[in-house]
Amino acid sequence: MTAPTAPEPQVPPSSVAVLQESAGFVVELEQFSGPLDLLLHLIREDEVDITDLPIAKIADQFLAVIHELGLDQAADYLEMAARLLRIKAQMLLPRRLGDDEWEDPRSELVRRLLEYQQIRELVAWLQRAAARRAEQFGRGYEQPQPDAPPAPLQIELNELLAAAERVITLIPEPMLHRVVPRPLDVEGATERILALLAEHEECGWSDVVGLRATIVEVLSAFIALLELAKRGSLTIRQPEPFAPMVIRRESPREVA
Amino acid sequence: MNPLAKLLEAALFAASRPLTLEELASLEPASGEAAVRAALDELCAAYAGDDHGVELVEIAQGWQFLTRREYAETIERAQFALRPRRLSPAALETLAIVAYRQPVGRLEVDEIRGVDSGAVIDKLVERGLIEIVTRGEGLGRPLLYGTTPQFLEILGLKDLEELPRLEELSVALRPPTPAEPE
Amino acid sequence: MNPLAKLLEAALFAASRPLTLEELASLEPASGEAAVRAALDELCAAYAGDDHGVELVEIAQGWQFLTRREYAETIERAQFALRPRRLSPAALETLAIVAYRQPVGRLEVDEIRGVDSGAVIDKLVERGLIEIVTRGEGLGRPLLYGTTPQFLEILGLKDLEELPRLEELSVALRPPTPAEPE
Repeated sequence: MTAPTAPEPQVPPSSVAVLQESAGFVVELEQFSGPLDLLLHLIREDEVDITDLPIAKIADQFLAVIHELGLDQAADYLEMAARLLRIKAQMLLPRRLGDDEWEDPRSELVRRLLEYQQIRELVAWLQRAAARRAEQFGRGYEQPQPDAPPAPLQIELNELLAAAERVITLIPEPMLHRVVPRPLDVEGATERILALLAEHEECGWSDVVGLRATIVEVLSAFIALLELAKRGSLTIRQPEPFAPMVIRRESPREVA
Repeated sequence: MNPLAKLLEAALFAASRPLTLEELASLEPASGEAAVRAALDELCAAYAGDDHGVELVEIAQGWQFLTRREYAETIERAQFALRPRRLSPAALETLAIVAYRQPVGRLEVDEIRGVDSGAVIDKLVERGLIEIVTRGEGLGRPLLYGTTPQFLEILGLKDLEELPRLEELSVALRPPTPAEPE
Repeated sequence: MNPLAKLLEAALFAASRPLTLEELASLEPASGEAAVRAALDELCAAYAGDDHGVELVEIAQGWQFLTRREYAETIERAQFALRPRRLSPAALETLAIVAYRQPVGRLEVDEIRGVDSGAVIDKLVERGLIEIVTRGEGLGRPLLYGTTPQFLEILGLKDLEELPRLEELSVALRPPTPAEPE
């Protein structure tokens, strides 16, 4: 075999069943089909208005659930978590009275949730249709006679071309293997947080990311926080709804 | 029954999938489509009413003999026939998006579902429920997918027109409006 | 038809094999074998004579609906009984590599796909889509494969020239060239 030997991807040890697919990480989870599904679930459970989303509350619940389910390694869920935190932060920003320019930071998320909810309704419809169809049986499949001519073979040119393209991306050739590194700097953020906590027993979210954080910085810091919390280096809590997050140093414990 | 109707009956009985008008007409090319339509009507009438355990159903842009609903439970209990595999919620979500947005590319499906849908799409293609129908414009000319006749078949639909209109769904896709007090 | 005869009709239609008297009786245990026999007779009579394209036949110690002999040839020619086979993604990928790189050896296919493709290649040869066209130079003089006329026929191409040029694919399938600096 001459299969190219690629360096092992660095997968952080995790309790979740994370399968590495060619396209990225896919979490096999029966309960939720994705972060939007989980969000809708929380919204329904709380019986809150989707168009006037209590973002702080939902964000906290979302974080709690992905922690609990061990989904805090899954990119799709993490990305949503970061998005929620960002919206939450934006909602906290003071806005001038009568500011016509103000755009609700939740609107994009709400639009996506409504769209997704519609898809879920279609799913329910499709399920009903499939169940109804299953009440009728077609002619049972018959084993073809051994001497019967084989079934006609069907190949679409499109299929062949699609296969060619799939294959091209596999060619072990540097030019075609352009790997775009995720510009996250989790290590840097981890160091910053640890340095902060070395000096102060407690700090806030804004101490960690500063005032003009970019999305990448927010994401990096967030992942670093989750990771450190998981290791038991710190605890994150929010004293009351809408209150800023409090990050607190844990008594020095051996890191496993 | 006229001879053509009997031939259609035999062919529809033998097939384990719906046959299109075109396919049925190809059995006896000399007959012509009008004659095939007339024969189908006769056949339909012969199995309609209450006198048979099977009926001729228009489905997936074709025709198929199916057992009557009332016998579903009994036949299933006896396990003489195989039930089709169920689709996972992820697969159904992807199917719904492809059905309504076709032709649609993978990125758009990913975006609406909020998760990477590559593996699910591949599986649906493998099961013959969706297929590549064309290529999109723009960067990389992405592959665009659409539903197949088999998709209609497993849902028991005549054509895509039978899918509910989006306006009929209780949640309409619209810009968020301010919540009204109740 | 009496209700039991209709149930038997549905079950016999849906079953993929002949059903024995015992199996048929198990559908409605309350009826008893005599009633099942009577219902079978009624069903047989309904499809006997010259008025249907199918008939109920006693076969292999059981009962089965079969198309009448006179239609056998016509139906077989149409090949409706079987769904057209599609190639698996793995087979398509291999076929694509052979089509664009022919003559090409197994090792090269393995290398491009990153997996052992021996079994897939054998299957494609078996199906008449690719064939050994020559032997390569070098160690062991490996067998080199190319596509067959049947490959063109199935795709509806006149000749290999009709395959889209590599440049037309979004990323060209071509011999590796040195990476360009960006």
